[in-house]
Amino acid sequence: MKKILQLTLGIITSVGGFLEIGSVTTAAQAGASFGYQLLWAILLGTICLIFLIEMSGRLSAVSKHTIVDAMRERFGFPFFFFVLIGIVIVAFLVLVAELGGIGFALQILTGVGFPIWALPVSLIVWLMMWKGTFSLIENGASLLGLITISFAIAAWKLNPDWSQVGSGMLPSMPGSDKAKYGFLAVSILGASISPYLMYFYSSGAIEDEWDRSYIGMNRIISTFGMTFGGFLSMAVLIVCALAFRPAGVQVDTFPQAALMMTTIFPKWGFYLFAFSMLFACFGAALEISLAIAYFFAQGFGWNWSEDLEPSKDARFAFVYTIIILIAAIPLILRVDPIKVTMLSMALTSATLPLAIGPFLFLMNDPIYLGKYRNGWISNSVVAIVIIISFVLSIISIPLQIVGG
Amino acid sequence: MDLIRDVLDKKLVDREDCAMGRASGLVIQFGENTQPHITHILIGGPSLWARIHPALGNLSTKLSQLWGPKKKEHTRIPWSRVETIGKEIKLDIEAKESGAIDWEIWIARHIIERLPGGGSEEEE
Amino acid sequence: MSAKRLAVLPLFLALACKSPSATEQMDSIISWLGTAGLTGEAWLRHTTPDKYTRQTLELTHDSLIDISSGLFKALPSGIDSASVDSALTRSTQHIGLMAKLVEQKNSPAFRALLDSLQSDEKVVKQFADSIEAKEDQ
Amino acid sequence: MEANIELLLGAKVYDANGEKVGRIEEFRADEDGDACRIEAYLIGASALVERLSAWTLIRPIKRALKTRHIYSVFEVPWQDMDLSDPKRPRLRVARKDLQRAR
Repeated sequence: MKKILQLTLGIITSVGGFLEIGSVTTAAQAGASFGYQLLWAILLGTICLIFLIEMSGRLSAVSKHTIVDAMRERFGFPFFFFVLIGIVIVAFLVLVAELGGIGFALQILTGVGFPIWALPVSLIVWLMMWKGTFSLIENGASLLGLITISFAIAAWKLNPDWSQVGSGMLPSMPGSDKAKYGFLAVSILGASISPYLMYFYSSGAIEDEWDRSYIGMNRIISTFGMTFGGFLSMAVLIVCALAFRPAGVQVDTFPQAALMMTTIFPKWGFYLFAFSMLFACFGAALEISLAIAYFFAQGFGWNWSEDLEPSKDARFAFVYTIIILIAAIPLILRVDPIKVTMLSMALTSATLPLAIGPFLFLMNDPIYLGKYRNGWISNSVVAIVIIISFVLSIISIPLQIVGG
Repeated sequence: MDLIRDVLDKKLVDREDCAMGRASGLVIQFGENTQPHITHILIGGPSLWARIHPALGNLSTKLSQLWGPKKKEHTRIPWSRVETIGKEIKLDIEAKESGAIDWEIWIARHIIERLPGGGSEEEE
Repeated sequence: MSAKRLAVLPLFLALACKSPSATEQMDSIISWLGTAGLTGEAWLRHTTPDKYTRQTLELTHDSLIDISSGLFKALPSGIDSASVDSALTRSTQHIGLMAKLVEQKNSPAFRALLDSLQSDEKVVKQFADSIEAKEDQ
Repeated sequence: MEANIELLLGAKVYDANGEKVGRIEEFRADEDGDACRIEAYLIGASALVERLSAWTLIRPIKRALKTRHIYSVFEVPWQDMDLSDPKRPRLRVARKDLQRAR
């Protein structure tokens, strides 16, 4: 009974924590500009993510090492440091984007501009980290994030042509705007396969004291949690394809995105969007701040746990304190969060080989995983993700310039 | 036992399982014709950065004398204090006295405890 | 491909990006006109806050001025742009006015402007189609 | 004399005749009471595979290629290694006299 409860909670938190400013913005732009044509990118990204999240959980449950622990041990400090730089820069930009998303949500609700909100918002995020526990952050924030299910309801109510939706699941080339199409595909993949999610998940497995008996549960949580989450991204894309594309509206700014549900839910659409973004970005901001602090603490072998008092893991608490405060600065200086989002999603794609490459080695390590090593299916998926991510990392920057 | 795979970069914990950082280096001693043996495990700062580039190691040494706990010597733990090597390396030692967590203590004292609700080290 | 060429590639692409084509600019204009329409309709249903509506309309107004100032330079030669020019100027003005009407909560006047905006939008769309046809040739 | 293992890692090794042998990738040691003594040095790219514990990953590839040695790996006993200049480790024997591990 307890396990069923944990399982349900695990899936709910994965769903509630799935959407954030990156997945919403990229899906919204894709739907508004290309209709259903980019659905395949969300599908592909979600499938890759399911496998990678499952592996992250399995590694933690069996070896009691997080991905970062294992990476530092196997690959040594110089390689670890190289990855640290890449991952932390990108994760920091994503954090800026999420804080901006919260600020934007508050801006459209109150009329007070997001730069004014930047500092209070980061203080609240910091306070949650400072005083909260891991389960409060994981469950509390994700439960609030369940409001994002409204996107799925909206997509359903709009009654899309399902055969067209189906054909969007297969890649196809657009007639025009090829650069923008490519850029959005790369950004969607970057938004779906987000490394911070894997670091967060594998650390969470340690915080929740998973052991081998959780392997089955891990598989179910990662599969269903990420699948439902992926459906939400697709729902955003479908809603925007139907709400914006006929009028020729592109989603270049946040206030434009806020209109996506005003037609289908005349009364609540605007507020559903605003609160969805508010809670989704808030949850994501917490997860990313934690993921960055975990990365440092685990890589350098410090004490770490969100459940400890800050003075008991001082360096861990110090890292997130500093990161959250610095992340407010670009927003105070009026840097557009949507631009930061698009940049960080493309950069995520560019750094994917660094993040995913080590999986191939760690997940086949008999010392860590014994008989729970990857089978050939998982290994093929990792290999494919690495190949895709290498291609993405090469094309993402030029595409950013042309398409963005 | 393979030193790079099984010892270097592994997490170190003290008697009470308090994290002491990771093994950033191993010192061996040898003579003209005597078998090399490990004398110390190095922890933190300079030995870590020197692995990327010697200049970074020197820079780290200099900076650590300017800021923070201002340690005079690098932290090194005699190999004889190693108890077991498994998922972590367990040391028969007190983390606080070893110097390995000087930075942790310094940051706790000077920054974390000064923020409201940071808790205090004395409460233990 | 040599490393040198690879290094030049992004630079070249950046330069290529500097001046969006007339079609792209028309797409942006249509996008903003559509935004004004959706924002206006939502406000008339009393489902969005006044401040949000006003700010979004102001943002639309400013963006339209930005884009249309560059548009007529990018147009291919031999196109009569007088009609679209006046439609565009008029709708930009109307959007600015609508932002003010939100403050006065003047729904009837707002409705009238929104209707004329929608007819101007049709003119702009027809023009965009004709340009696209021309660029495809 | 003292040396740091983490800095020896990856150092190029030459044999008694000055011929290049490979890089040090791993140190094999034995615990003997309180002491931990180095028994051998692993040199060559396959030692890297060993260190990354990646045999399960490499073996199928090796089998597919039907080769015994994709890369070479030498296991050099401690007596044969001269570390008197830790920046330039040298072997006391010639490359051809080395034992291949595995």
